[in-house]
Amino acid sequence: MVSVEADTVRRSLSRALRERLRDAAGRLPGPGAEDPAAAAAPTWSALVRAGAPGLDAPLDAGGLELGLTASTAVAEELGGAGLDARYLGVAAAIDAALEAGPVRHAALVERLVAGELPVTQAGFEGAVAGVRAGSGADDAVRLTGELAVDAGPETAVLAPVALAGGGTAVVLLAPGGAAVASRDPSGAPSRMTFEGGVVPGARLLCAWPAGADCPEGPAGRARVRQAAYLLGVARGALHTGVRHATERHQFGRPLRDFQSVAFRLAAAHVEVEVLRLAVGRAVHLADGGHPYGHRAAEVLAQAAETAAEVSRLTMQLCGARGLTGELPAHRYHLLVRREGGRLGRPGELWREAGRRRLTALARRDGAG
Amino acid sequence: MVSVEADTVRRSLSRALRERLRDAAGRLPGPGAEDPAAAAAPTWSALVRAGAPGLDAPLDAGGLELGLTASTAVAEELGGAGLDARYLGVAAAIDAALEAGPVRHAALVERLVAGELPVTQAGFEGAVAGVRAGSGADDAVRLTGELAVDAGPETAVLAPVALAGGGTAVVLLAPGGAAVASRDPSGAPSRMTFEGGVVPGARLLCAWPAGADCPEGPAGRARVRQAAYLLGVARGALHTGVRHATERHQFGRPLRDFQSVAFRLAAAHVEVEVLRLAVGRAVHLADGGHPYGHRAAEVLAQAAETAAEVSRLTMQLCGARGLTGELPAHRYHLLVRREGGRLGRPGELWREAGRRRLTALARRDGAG
Amino acid sequence: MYWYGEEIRAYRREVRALLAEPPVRAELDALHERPGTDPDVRALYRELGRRGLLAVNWPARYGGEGRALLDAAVAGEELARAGVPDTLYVNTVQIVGLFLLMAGSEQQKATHLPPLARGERFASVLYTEPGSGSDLGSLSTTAVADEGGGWRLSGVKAFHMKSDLTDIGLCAARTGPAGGRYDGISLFIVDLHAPGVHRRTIGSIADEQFHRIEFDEVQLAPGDLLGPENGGWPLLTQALAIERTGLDYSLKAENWLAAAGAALGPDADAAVCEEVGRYGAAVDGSRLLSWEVLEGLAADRLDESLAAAAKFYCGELAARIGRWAPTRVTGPLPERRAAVLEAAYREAPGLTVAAGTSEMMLEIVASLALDGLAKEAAAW
Amino acid sequence: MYWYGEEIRAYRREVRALLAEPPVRAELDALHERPGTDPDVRALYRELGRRGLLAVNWPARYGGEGRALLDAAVAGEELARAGVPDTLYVNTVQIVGLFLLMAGSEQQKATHLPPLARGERFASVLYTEPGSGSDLGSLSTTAVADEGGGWRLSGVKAFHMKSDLTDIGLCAARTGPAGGRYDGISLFIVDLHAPGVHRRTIGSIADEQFHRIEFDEVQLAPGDLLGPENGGWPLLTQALAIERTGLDYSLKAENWLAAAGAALGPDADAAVCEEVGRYGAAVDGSRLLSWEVLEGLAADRLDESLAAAAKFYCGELAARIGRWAPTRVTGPLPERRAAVLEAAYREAPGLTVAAGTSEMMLEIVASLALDGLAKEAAAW
Repeated sequence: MVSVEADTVRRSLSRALRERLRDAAGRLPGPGAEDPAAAAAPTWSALVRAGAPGLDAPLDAGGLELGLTASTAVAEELGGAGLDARYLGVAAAIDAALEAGPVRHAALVERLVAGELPVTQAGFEGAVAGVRAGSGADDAVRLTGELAVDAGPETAVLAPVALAGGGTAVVLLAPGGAAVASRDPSGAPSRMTFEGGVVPGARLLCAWPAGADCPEGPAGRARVRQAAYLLGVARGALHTGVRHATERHQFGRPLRDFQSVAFRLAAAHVEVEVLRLAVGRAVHLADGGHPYGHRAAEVLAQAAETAAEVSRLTMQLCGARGLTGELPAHRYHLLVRREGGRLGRPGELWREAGRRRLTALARRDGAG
Repeated sequence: MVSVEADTVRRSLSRALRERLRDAAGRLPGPGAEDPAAAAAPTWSALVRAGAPGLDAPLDAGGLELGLTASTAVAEELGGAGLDARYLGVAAAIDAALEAGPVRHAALVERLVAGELPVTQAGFEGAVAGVRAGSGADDAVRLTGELAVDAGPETAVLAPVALAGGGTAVVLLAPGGAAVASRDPSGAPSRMTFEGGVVPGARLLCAWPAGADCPEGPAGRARVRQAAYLLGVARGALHTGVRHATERHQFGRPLRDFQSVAFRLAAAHVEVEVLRLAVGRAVHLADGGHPYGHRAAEVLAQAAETAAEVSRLTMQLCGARGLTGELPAHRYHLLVRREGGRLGRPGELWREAGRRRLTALARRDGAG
Repeated sequence: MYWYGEEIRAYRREVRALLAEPPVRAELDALHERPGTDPDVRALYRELGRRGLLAVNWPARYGGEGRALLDAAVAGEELARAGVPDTLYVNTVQIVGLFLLMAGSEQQKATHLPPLARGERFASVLYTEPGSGSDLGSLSTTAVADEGGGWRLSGVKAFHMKSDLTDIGLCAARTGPAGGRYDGISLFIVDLHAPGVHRRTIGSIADEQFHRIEFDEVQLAPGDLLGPENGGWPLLTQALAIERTGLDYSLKAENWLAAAGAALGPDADAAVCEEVGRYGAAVDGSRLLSWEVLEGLAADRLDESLAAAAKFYCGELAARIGRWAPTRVTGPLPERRAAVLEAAYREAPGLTVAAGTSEMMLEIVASLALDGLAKEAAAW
Repeated sequence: MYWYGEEIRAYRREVRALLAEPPVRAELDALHERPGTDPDVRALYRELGRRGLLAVNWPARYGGEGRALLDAAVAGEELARAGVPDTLYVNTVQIVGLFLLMAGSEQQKATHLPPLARGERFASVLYTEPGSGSDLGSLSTTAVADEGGGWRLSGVKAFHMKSDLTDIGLCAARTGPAGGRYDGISLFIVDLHAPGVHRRTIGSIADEQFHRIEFDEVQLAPGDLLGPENGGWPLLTQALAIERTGLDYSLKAENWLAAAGAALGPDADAAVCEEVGRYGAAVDGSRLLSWEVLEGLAADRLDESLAAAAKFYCGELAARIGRWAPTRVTGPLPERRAAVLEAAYREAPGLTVAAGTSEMMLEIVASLALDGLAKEAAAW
């Protein structure tokens, strides 16, 4: 795709999505009544109606081939509205399924592009896969281990599995498959337990660089999308905070007129702007065919930390009401928990990026 | 010593020292003209006149045996006035010399208690000693390696050396000894280079737990004293900041009336209070014969970080003038650099303390 | 204070033994089988009350044990460590109870304290309103004097926890002319079972839900007034300060750090050790600060700045640890531990808001402590 | 902006080649043999001026190269990376030069710009006074009109660097009635070699010393007035904003991180890698922000809020890295590298104060950007 168009694509997509997602956001239940699956349904159908699942898929897979430019715009709007991130699982599953070429998983890709299969990503938060794959009958795979999953049984799960022969692959578990699921009433992710259940070998989509050194490909692209989503979360939280601080009065003045509030909001705004520029650059590099693995690691770590920091400020400004349905602040707080570390903790991502940078600096220093 | 007396001892000592040290502080040269050796001289003679070097030494070594209660009071006052920390080297050297019993280094201890030998501590900032000791003729020791030292040639140097047989010992290098010294004009510590120079074996004072697990003994006591010194630095910086923010007006109001300034000073005050309590507890435990190694690691790390944070705030409030002789702020800034990591970086100290705590928590968890 | 004497250590052992008795254990176990909920803990409290674990420092004539305030703090620490949910304890015993002791009439003390001490009745603190959080000077609930020497109370109080099942409320209301912000405020002890009291739950992401209480012309008797009429503000300031030992926050921080630490284990990587080291020292430091406040209260010194400092430090710390702990532990955890850590994350934002926002606390510290520091600095 | 086009890459190669020429190298090497000092770099600048590296974007008729503003930024980046001390460059070219281009009369431009472009004369920014730092509305230097249509300038300006050897100063002074804070201020170009100009050094812990300049009835000609009489304040605001691309701070941050990173090496432990990762992304992010500002300036858009954001972010970052770098590297270092890192530590505190304190920058961002955000939020 041509770079000068990117801004236009993003802008029109964002505008088009915003209205549909506003409806979905309006239908979110308040705290206490949250069933993630039911809450996510309106979001998902809005996205399907907008054709979102295919935006970033290749033309010959039925997609529009608009690249990360398009899928990060969708991700950012979802995060900004405080909505469910299953879209990112679908985009990652399409990337992973296409790694083996256009033919092997063609039927699956078709279903994903058509929006028939919402996908959640699980098990990517640590450097080591928690589920192990042994061989079953024929080319089937026998899974053992546990996975924390925060979606209901109607959602497919994209997860890394450690292969018996070494290395890690990513597997797509269809709903109602090989796992014994238990839903945790406390709001913690449910646990999926694999006790030797068997899945077809075709569900192994591609190799996955666990504990990797700034990967590109499906893993790198998933990082950039997650970063865009968290940029949206940060922006949404900031909007909520600024709006509340403008409307709420204390001691006869709007909250925003207190210097400590104004300064913290201003600093948060600057952080969000820097993140916006950094995500934009990563997208630009990836879609332009340039190296971007280093940037993908960086922007995901930066986005997770910025989203956490901004949402913390917003929760503080919104006070007790931020915990309740009166204000949307709590949504961002909960998304920071759920999505901030989904593809790896910021600390580990920074290490990857930092080691890469130190290697480059040493090379430059040695060169003169 | 009896614990109820501790507060009294501290208070009278602090009072007695404060006036003498104020004189010494008044004689400090401004920025640009700093010769550490010359600047430290009035401080050292004030301390000697007050009998400070012997306060924390045993009675039979000619000291007053007032414990860390006394030496940390001295350390805190020195830090508070922004004065040189060579006193802490002397106290550490006395501790180290007495580890082998009262006899072996009696003459050296006598000189130290009499205040004839200012000592700087060097080479303790990393987990590995930079100087290696091989054997020379008789029981002499042959040193090789490098050491960064921030004192002139009139000062003895207490430093760790890696022993050929494994382990680390601490050595006291008399002025003008085995090293080739080079003074760095940039203000960075000078370098002492050992090219196989020989020191008497008697200069090896005692074993030293390099990269240790919350040591007590001379290393643990040195940590508590350093923490008290940095508590003083934090307090001195806070005083400077509050005073400046009270006197300086901007836009027609004292700086302190701006909410962002007031809040940051208040938060700094709370941090300093918590540090004060923590240092007090460590001193109390050590002087009472209770385990304190864990606390020694913690308070040193905490003190270094608090001093850095508070001095940062004070420099910011004092503006350009804080860099100049017009305000004492710069002294604390420079001491944070020089003394904050002298006995180890906060990060590594926190790791020591954290590992200790995790072990205790696992034990408790297993037990119940 | 760095050192618990033998007497205190002995009392701590005694408390632990009482908490280990089967009826108490049974109630605690039942609680922990329902993670992620907001359970009714009154039965547990009755067991605690029966064992003298609630009103440790109250005089025996009011149902207490007549022990020192520091013993009460020790009991509070042990309750928290045993996993007793603390909201009812803090509100009923530490705030309303202590405040009644300090400012109540003989009649009020004799009536209200014994059932609170026995864990048979419970109390709420009713200051905040939908429109006035930190800025209590803007409260709008009114108590209008009637001919009988009593008042009629009308208005809405909101954002309290457990006030769906408490029996009395310490309530601030306007009794004077509408003009002044701080004049004309009075404090009352209100019977929450009286006609005209309507309660409703406000859903919260935290396990403990919020509630709102609407007063619709609720009749108050002359004896329900606490302290002087129209002179409630100084009393309220005092009442707010005794909320602020920070101890309950410090205990939360300790519990969450312990839960995370046990899950992480002693072989955790260097980065985890560093974080645990830093948080651990801060937790212990927060305890030192809380005990400074308590020692002051025990000696009848109410240091408002120190109390605000303790609330600020302990609240910020607990919130930080609450956010950190669940994200630090990766992979599936035992269910009960996961529930504790996830609940901590959802509870965290409220900790720097309740009992005085962090901003209010800094305001108090700045206005009370900086002058002294400036003088100290000048004297140096 | 994420991507330098081939044209810019070619210009960058050209700049690097010019900086590698022996006369430039010789001057740079001589500088680095005197670490820890505040050397006279005018000879180096003359070499740079001769090669067209100073006034890259100025029109040829004023001695410039007539290139784009972004080319000038590229040249600035390369000068910094080559180790050229930047104070004279920033003050002379980026601030006073650019401001003269924007607001000077034809006569003023023709007189002053060519020697600045050649590195033969140098300029200082003279706003701050001993009693007025951030609060420029309180400045007290006066310029009293005389009969000849000129003024007599009296007062003290302080806390500038390199103003011991500059030739002209952009000076703010009161020309109107003493009443208003912002009215009655005018800007002048002052000849610093004129009679009545007295300069003195103020010792600083940073390598670069501060200076103060006292004006004792210094005679100003009518042509020394820049912009309208008594109408200097809006111009001053503009002049302040063009100081604030943040680029010079971003470059310092980059240099110091590179020096520390090279000393730490690629086998550094995990904690170091984490810190370098975080700082590295922030440095690159600060550059993106600076370039946003520059692109605006290149398109004649002066976005005051964005400029303040860039100064804030870049200044804070450089200060943080300056404090971090020398303490992170342990053990003896090569002398020149140690000198760079120690100097960074001593320079750090000034970076969040000079060219507008961080507090002032946040004030500007808050007052200009939050309204827009609130509207955006409401529209969502």
